[in-house]
Amino acid sequence: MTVHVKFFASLKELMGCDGAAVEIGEMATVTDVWLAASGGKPMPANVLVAINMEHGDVHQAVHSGDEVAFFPPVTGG
Amino acid sequence: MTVHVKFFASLKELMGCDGAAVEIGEMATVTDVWLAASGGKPMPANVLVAINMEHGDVHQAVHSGDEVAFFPPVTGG
Amino acid sequence: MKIRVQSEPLSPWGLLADYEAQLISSHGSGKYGASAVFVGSMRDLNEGDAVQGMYLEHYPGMTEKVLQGMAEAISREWNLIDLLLAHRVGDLHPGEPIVLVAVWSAHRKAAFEACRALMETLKSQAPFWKREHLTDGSQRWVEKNTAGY
Amino acid sequence: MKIRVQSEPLSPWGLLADYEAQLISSHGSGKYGASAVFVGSMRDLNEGDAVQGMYLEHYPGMTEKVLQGMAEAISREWNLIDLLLAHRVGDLHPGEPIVLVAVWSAHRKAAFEACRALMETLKSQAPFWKREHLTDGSQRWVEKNTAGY
Repeated sequence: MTVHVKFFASLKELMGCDGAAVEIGEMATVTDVWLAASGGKPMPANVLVAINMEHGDVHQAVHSGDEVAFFPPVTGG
Repeated sequence: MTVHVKFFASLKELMGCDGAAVEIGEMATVTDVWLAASGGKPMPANVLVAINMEHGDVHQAVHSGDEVAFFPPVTGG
Repeated sequence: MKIRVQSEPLSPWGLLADYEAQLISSHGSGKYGASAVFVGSMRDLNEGDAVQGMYLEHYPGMTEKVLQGMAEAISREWNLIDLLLAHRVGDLHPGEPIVLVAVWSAHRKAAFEACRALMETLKSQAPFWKREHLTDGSQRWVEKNTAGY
Repeated sequence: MKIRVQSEPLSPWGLLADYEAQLISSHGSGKYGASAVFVGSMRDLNEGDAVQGMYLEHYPGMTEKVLQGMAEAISREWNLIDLLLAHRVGDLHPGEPIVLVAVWSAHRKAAFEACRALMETLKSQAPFWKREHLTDGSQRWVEKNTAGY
């Protein structure tokens, strides 16, 4: 299945891109998406996750067509 | 000695005047000023006191020329 | 720091725009990171009764002195950069602003806390008294404040 | 209720004057007794370093969704009459407002608490990220917020 990955802020710089469409097997979690998208890099501490624009966590299951975003702690306001 | 008495808000209506110059003996307290100004009326509960525009209490001593104000709980803002 | 007790109508947002322009011209831009503002307005309903007007009595001289003292104490305690306080007196109609409290500080914690503390101190200490004119023609003195915390 | 995420400069007091005029024309005058406002602005100093500019990144789509969700939750929890939230994105300079949160309620307790709660939720949940341009020419991502309580 295909999931759409996005990176923001310092993570975008670290990964060298703002996202990609990633092919991954069925029954995948957010952690699997990270490993596929990052080419196996360890996930930095404090990375936050959103699935389809809702806050989530690395253990959540992803589904075909999902948008999975990774970003550092937020600093707005 | 002479002290200048002021009444505000509901207390002004109760006393029927907004204040007066009151003649009183030396060594007087705020309570003595009330009794002289009110003609011996008991002081209503919750009356607040200011002496020379500073919050005070009924046991404080007053001095010649002081401005002594009596008023109900404040309700501004 | 500025304290105003005024019988003219109070326009909070216009007052803030003007005051902040002055603040920037005296302190420079970028010196504060936070401002917190409270505006209290006259409602057309109080304790279940329809209200058509209000008279705000004060103690000229003491009112200004008490407001100045509390503004200085709170500015010191929260290390504020600036503070603006305006309060109406006299005759008011529903919808009109009664009080404006605005504070400026480096960070938001101090701004939120100082603004609220100033309002609570004002409501318990500053000599103002409200007399309401109800729509049935009667009048009454407001005798207590709603809870602040 | 209105939520804005904007790259144009933010004028808090003008925005409030306009929004409140609309609020009064839809709800009528005298319906709220309290409004609490917070404005966060860009300082020219952060963590001891002089800052000459900032870039505010966000997550288009999610940012608006998260702000809308928190505004609705807080409006319900404190029974607010209305709420206005505006947040800058893109390039900013010191002194410019970053965020405006304004709430209107019957009494002051709800206004103070809802305004502060909304700011804290925004700072911990809404996907915005600040990159600072220091006066020495270097750039850095802001990594943590100052304490809110």
